[in-house]
Amino acid sequence: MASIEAPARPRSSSAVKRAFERYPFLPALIILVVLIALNGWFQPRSLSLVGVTGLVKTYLALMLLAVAQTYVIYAGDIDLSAGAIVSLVNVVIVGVMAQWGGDGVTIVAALAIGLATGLACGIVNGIVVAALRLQAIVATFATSIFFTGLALYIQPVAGTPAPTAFWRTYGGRILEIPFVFHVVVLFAVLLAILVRTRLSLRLLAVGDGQQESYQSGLPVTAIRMGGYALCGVFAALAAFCITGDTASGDPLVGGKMTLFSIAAVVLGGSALSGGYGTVVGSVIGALIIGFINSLVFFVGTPSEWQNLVQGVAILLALMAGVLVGRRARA
Amino acid sequence: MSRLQLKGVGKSYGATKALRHADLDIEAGEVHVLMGSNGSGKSTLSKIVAGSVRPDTGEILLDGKPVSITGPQAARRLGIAIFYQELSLAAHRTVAENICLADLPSRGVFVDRTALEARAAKYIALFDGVTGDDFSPDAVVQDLRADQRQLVEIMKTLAGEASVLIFDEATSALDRAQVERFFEILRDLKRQGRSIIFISHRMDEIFAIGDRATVIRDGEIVGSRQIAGTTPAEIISMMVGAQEETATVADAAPARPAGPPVLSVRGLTGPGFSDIGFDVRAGEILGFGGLHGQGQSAVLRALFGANSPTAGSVELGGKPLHPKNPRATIRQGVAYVSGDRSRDGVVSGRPILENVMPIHYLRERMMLANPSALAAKALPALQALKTKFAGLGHPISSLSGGNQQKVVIARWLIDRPAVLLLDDPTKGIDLSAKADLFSLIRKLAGEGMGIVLYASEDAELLDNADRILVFNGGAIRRELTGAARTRFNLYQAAYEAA
Amino acid sequence: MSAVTALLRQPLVVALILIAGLLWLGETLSPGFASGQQILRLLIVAALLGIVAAGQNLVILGGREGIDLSVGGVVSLSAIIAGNLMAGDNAGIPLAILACVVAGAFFGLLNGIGVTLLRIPPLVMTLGMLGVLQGLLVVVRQGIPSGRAAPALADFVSRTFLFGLPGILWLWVVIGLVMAFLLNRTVFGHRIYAIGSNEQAAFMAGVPVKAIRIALFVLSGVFAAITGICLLGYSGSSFANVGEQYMLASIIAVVFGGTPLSGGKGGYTGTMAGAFLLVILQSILTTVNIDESGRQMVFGATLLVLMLFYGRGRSMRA
Amino acid sequence: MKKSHILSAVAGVALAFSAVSAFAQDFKIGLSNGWVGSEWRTQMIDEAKAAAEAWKEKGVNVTVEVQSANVDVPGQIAHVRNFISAGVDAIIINPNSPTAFDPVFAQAKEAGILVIATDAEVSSPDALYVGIDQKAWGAAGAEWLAKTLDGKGNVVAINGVAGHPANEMRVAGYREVFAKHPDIKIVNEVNANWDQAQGQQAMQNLLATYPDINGVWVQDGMAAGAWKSIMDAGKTDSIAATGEIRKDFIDLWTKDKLNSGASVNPPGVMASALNVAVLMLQGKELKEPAEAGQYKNAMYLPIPFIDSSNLEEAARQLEGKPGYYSYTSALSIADAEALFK
Repeated sequence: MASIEAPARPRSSSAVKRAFERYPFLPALIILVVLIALNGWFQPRSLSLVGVTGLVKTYLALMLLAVAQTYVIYAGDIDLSAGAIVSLVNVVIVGVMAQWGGDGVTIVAALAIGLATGLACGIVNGIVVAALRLQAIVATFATSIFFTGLALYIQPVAGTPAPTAFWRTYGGRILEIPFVFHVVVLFAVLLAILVRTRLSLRLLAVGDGQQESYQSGLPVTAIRMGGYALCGVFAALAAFCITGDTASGDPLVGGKMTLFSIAAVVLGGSALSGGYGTVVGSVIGALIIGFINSLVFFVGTPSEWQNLVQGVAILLALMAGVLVGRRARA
Repeated sequence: MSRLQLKGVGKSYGATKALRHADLDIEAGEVHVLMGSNGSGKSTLSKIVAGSVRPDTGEILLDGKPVSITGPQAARRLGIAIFYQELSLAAHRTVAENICLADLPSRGVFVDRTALEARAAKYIALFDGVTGDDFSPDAVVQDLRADQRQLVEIMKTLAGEASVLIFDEATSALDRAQVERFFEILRDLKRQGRSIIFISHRMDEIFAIGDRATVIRDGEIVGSRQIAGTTPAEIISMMVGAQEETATVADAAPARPAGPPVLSVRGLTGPGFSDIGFDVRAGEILGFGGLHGQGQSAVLRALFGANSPTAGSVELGGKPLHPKNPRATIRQGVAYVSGDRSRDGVVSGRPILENVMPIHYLRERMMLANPSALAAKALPALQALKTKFAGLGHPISSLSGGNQQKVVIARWLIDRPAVLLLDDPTKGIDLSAKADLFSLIRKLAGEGMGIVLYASEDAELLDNADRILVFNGGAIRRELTGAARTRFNLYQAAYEAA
Repeated sequence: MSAVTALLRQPLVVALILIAGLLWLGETLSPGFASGQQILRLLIVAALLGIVAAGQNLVILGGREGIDLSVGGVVSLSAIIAGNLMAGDNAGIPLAILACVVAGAFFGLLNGIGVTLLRIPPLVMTLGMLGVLQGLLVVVRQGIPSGRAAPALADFVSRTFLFGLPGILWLWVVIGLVMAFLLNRTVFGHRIYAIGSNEQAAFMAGVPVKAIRIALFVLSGVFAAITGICLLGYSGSSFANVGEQYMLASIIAVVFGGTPLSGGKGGYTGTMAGAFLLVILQSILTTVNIDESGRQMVFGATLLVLMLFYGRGRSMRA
Repeated sequence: MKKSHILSAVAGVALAFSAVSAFAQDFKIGLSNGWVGSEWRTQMIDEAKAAAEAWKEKGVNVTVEVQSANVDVPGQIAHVRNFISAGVDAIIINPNSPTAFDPVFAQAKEAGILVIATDAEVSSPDALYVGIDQKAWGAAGAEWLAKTLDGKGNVVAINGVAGHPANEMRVAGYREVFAKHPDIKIVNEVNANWDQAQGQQAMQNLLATYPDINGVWVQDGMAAGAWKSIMDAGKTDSIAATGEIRKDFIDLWTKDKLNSGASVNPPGVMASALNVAVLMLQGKELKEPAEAGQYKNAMYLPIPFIDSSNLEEAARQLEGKPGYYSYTSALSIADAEALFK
């Protein structure tokens, strides 16, 4: 009784297909491994402990922001304000730390306020997009302008320093292991926990079809808001890393990261239309962007060509990811 | 006391009254059938009960108490579950996840996978043996066949453990064994005292499972009958109304027109069919029969260029036809009407005029679209089908389903094609529209067009086709001509082992 | 009464009412804002945005999440090519226009091919293309001296050309008429709406879906290139990233004009009003003497409020 | 010629084993520029490259590695990390942020790398600033404007990117000057993001709103845009506005006899920084330690000023250069050596 005209796809048979279906980030992983090898080939020291630590420090924020973006994209939405939230949280926590002094308790309090700020921004986006039903792309662009304005209001000039204790910790070591690696482990645990939550599953279901999910009895508006809230929280975490790495407040620091975070999500094999993807893929996507950027320098690209080569490489990686993923799953 | 009562429930979409002042009682432990042509308001009524459509007027009582159903979630809490005709599945999620989606078993914020699998397994087990190959709890829904998806939607509905269950065309893609199993489950639910609203267009199913039938016409409840005390004929006349007669074409077997074939197919093979060969002569209506989904649609779509055939040859009027895409075949004079008009036919939101013209644009290689010149071409085509519409500039979505389909068909009438491929064209349109359509088809054949008709309703096929090719498993199993075109022969050929 | 509410649902009417309201507000806040000369200047700026938005409008109308984030890059590239080719000389204008249009069409073609033949989602494809264009700008800028607008071009953009209006406004009016004709009176236009509204049905009716979608991206590139040339005339010389501001602004202009991002409905007349609306809003904020932070907050919040008048998604409960 | 080939071959070998710096007179210097939005930056890099080339005559082999791209602050931090990985001797950076590089400069210092910032000051104690005082730069334009207006009148300011440190320092500079002139009223300050078209647009709006403007304080390329609006409005004679230093503008200025004055931020600052860096890498010590500025790590270079008195001279220097070329000046090797013991 095979119904041919139904858009059912042929059953996946081979192990490769199943693997690609289960782990949509495999093409990205392959690209990443190749990039790492090339980096090591052209500049062996880039793969030394110092080199890798530096790379993780630099791109941890983008990884977190890509994950933030992923939760929104799960549900078929998008957040163009993610980078602005990073900037806002960055100036908020630096401001709080500067105001109250830089001791340990204050730092923790500042981080808590930062998380709350990120969460609040996420909820605002959620209200605007899910509850007021504005179109996500333009609405979050509008909120990004608003958040940037708020960041400029809090700190009109880049440059308030973060307390030394804060960035020394971030840049330092605990038990002889660079602090950022501890962060990476915590990050991995957090993602592993989130994958198992109801919210993750429901976000993906909503991404498969809002109307269907609503008719099935899912609280779609609340779920989408949950995605934006989670995005806000992860954007705040990204801001912590940026603050640790830059040791200062800058009301514009995250602006350019938004589009990269979207590119990272797509590189990681998630569908922009929602319903399908992984956070691990987005982390890999962020690393791909990082390795492309450093590789472009290590192969000795003349300075005026660096932006172009990066742009072309990222476009090709995006296309390769989409094409390979589709072919492998087909 | 009634389990569910609707009092004066009404719903309008703009100027269209989808449902007017509907009163309905559903008892505990009954299967209550809703009958009515498409667009009569059955689905609207179901969705109002299930909370996904907001009624304008009226009230709903559950066990005698008025309830406010604020949304699907609220409906579920009140014990109402619904099977949506258009399904409500998450394509990238697994079968098990879909079954439990609305009410995920959880521990704290986490999904309780073990409980989820267990609960899903309970409902999957109900259909043991009829789910088909490759059906498993962790299969991804988008990889499933249409019938399997429909089963998942049924399981999902059952998993609501509701006291009122609504099944809106839940059997359209299922095979006999699946339908029988489903009916066993429904009988079981009935014994448990649950109330079931059952919607289907298949008369035999209605008489097999229903206790009572309520007929809706044009958004109004016409009346209710005990199934035991009524006949299909009575139900149909209630659906159609006294003023309209179902026009049926005379059952005389016409002589096969002479002359060379307009369409000649040899050894056509592609996804879902193999080695198909037949001829259609000018003035002939060739029927495709058999159970649903045996390759009939796939062959028609391949001839039209919508699916690519892998082997075989096709000749149109003696010249080779390469069906590489619809654009190419349309230019050569092939026409195709799909039963799935919302997917393949209607450009929703656009004016009727724009919906009639695309074929003319292509055939005439037009660049400019002058509305008054176009209207002169469009109006006769629409009138030939007795299409009811307020103006050519009105959006097609303002029309009823049957009239939308007439607009889609009308687009082929401006420049006459040599061959008309009809792929279950009457799916979901009402009886009078059907009659208009078939009388037109007969007329077109009389004017020398070659017509291939696939109809999922056997009566349509037997009444209208001059010759019937019966499909099974992607191949033509038998040809019925002349007096051999009987329901008995059709069934026999359809169920023959492949 | 219902006729009035129906009228108020028309995006164009909404935009015009909002324009009038904002002009009144601007005049109240800083007298002279709504003077004829000032409105004319705002219209020139709006024309620049409106011409990019024409291409954006087409891509969005074509549906399937159509969007072109690369327009900003094309605008910049075109301004630079034009500046270098005319180098302050009227004789260079024809060649410059030709080169810019070819370049715009070329990058639009690449976008179109990526989106249709390789089936890369438009947002991703054009975002990647934006990165490439930004890189290309750096290369072009570093190698070749950047040029200057030809005097005739500068005059065309900002000096009176005909009946008291500068040439660019006439150009905009012509583009508006051409777009209206294209969308309503040509087969191509009907096909754009058809693929935007129901791509599968359009395909089954013999519409060359891929070719049309590619054409839309090409047109978007061409309109962006024309904007780049006009922008050069407006500012006199070309410089990198000059077009960046048009990327999201063009999308907002389209949305304010009543074309939803889902495509298949809407038109360009609204977009023209939308572009003017956005420019007035930005202009009011520039003239009001508040901090940049305040300006941005007010701007963001106002955009959100204005969006409430348009394109709200349907309620899931019918 | 042949010698330099051998030298560069040696440098290549040295590069390969750069962990062990074999020759004291072989220096590898990384140049980082985080924004390529203007010709000024391009000229800055080109002049720095030329300055490195000039050291060859002195028998010092200076190789430069350039990372010049549009990046955000994290992207430029990545530049520095790439330089650390590549094992350079010194890093000269035109930084996108004053404070954000503290941690990464600390790492560079740990790796034994000399860090010099130019064009914009940095707060890091591990780096040195060689460049102009942006506040003084802003003040210079304001002084000229105040003098030209005889200490009274309505002034508007068109600024760069809000929140950008160089912009804010310049703003502080002009505000301080105008505050000393009670009859000068700043009627509005707007941001046009160092974008010529936006500068033009902002000026248009301002002219429409404030018909009685006497002076405009505007920076860099936006000045050309602002002047265009002033000229379009036919107010060339009644308004004094600061100008900029590209040849195009200088020519226009000369031709139309604009009432303008421009403080010069020469693109040669990076070349100056490079000369200082090489001398420091050679182990020389500064006569006066660099302790100027708010971060106590700055070495300020002189700020030339162009007004009607020396316009011709500036025009002469730019003769034959392309239109985008900026008036420049830099410390020569000899000038730099004079600063050292």
